[in-house]
Amino acid sequence: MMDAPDPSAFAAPPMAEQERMVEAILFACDHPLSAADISARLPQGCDTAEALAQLRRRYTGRGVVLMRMGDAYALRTAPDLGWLMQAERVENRKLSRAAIETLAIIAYHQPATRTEIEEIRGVAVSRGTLDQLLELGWVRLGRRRMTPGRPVTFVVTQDFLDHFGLESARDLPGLQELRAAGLLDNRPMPGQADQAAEDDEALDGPVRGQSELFED
Amino acid sequence: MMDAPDPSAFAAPPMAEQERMVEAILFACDHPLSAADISARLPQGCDTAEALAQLRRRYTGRGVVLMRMGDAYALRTAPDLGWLMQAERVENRKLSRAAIETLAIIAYHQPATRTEIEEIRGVAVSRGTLDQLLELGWVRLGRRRMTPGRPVTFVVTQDFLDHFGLESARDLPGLQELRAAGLLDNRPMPGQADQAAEDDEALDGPVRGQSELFED
Amino acid sequence: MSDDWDNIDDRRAAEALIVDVDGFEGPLDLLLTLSRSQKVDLRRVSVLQLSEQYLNFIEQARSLRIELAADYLVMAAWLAYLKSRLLLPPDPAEDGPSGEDLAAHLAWQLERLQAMRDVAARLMGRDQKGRDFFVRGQPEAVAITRKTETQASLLDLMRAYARLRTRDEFRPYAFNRSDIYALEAALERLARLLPVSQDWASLQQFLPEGWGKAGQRRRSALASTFAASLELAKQGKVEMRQADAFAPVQLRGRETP
Repeated sequence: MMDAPDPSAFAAPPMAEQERMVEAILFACDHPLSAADISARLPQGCDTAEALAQLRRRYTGRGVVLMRMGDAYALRTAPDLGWLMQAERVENRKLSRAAIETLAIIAYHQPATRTEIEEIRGVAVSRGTLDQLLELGWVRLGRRRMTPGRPVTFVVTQDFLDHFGLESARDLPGLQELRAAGLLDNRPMPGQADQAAEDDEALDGPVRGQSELFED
Repeated sequence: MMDAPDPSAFAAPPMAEQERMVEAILFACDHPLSAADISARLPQGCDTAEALAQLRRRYTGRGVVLMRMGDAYALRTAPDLGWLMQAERVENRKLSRAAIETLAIIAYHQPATRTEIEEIRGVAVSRGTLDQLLELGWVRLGRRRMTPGRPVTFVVTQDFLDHFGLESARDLPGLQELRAAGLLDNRPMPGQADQAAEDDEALDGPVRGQSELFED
Repeated sequence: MSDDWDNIDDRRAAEALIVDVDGFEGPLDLLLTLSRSQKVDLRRVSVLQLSEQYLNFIEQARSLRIELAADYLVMAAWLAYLKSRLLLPPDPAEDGPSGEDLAAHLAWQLERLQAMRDVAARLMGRDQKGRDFFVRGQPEAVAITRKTETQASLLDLMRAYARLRTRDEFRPYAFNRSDIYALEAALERLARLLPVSQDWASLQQFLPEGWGKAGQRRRSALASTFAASLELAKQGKVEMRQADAFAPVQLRGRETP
């Protein structure tokens, strides 16, 4: 690694160094810069025009080009490679609260039936919520539960694990651990503890959810 | 202007062209891309690893360099030119001493349980410390330890590597010395050996922690 | 581990106190600071001397009526024990680790803590993103195809779950699943049974086992089964009849042409 040139030094850095500096500035800046903008950032005595000219030559025929727009400069990917960038346009959409809660319940209690999800959330699960999770590929159908009505169950997928950086759904922290990690703000009111224990039992009973792993 | 290569062509483009493509893809993106991500966007038959290696050589000593973090790659400005980028500087939330130590312990002992962190620091992990590290995206949940109680473990992330310019957790400063000095061992308190068998921590035996990261 | 999680409250309270003990972060931190006064390599630190220093410190804190966290007192008790093991000739009848072994372990723990602090400082001294090196300032997204990426982080997920499991008191609507027979379940059951029941049979006969007795369970099963039979009748898979008002409802499967 080269030493950082002292910006206050009298003598301008060598041209090769000036070119690197311009390259780094143009790369990191979030908008095109005029030659004057660039000069203002460089040490005294630099020849910005020459550095820009050399940089432009260096990038000729590369995957990246130095473009001039008006009197400003920016580094851009080569226009002929635009087709490579097709997969890039990503619109971010935040998952709805209903969806994230449903997803959380499935992740923590899988395999989980719709009824179980509704029971924990306390409201009906809309068709669209599960559809969305299925479509995202984060949830899939599991085995039917061997109980009256043989309801379908939902489980989380490998994609889900990948997206959330988990090795397995079993690695999700349980309530106690969430609390210990400071992720859980409200603590159950005294006297609510029994209620909570019952709930867990109700779930663990015929269902054999993952909760047993987490609650001890 | 060159013609756009037909992505559906049978023969892979020449290596120089593959290198340009990788250059453009990485240049357009502000976050690290895995070799697999890059391959997925290149035409069939490209040698991504070779293209990356050539690109890395090409950018050696430039104002922008190809950095590797884990199995991912990104272009970043050369660290010695940081002083030119005052305008782009992002103020990081100041981490508490506890958070910094906790981060280091996770990085050097990963996967690390909360109990291990507390044992090393000799004090309880305070509320909000792990929360903060998780939120920064520098730490994530690892696999649960296969010991009684199956405690949750924490490991460092690709974002962590990216932030500190590390190619892999192997490159953590001083790691070899610490290992050689036995300071990454898991040594139970003498006399607690028999009790340790039932204890969360000791079951993994003396070889534990990062070794699993390095032995493949 | 469960112990650790259970008394988290106590520990948090203890933590608040620790901060008050001259800014030391726990007994190990205090020991490490004290060991520096010996001005030797941590590997050659005199644990005996260190124990005395620690015990003196605790004694002093007590005389100043500083309230000490339990951790500090536990460590003090342990060090007092260690001191006695180190000073007294070993008792051949006594099992367990020698004083030297215990002292060596403590020295190792201190060395490890110091080592972690050193590497933490080295880590933070590295070139950092956004401070020393920088990402592409104008990421390009020149796409033709649009892809919607749904954002949700693991933290969101864990918080959602934590929120759900701790707001029982606010539950607007909940029911006990064991006494509810879902419509979907009834539909499935009927659809399965009908092809084999070509004779008229009363609705009650289609109730699932264990649901026909009485009370809420029966009501739920009856309602769901009835609703399910209406749905199947609409689809032409079942015929229904009723002799009179309040007479038993009968149904039979209908062969679909």
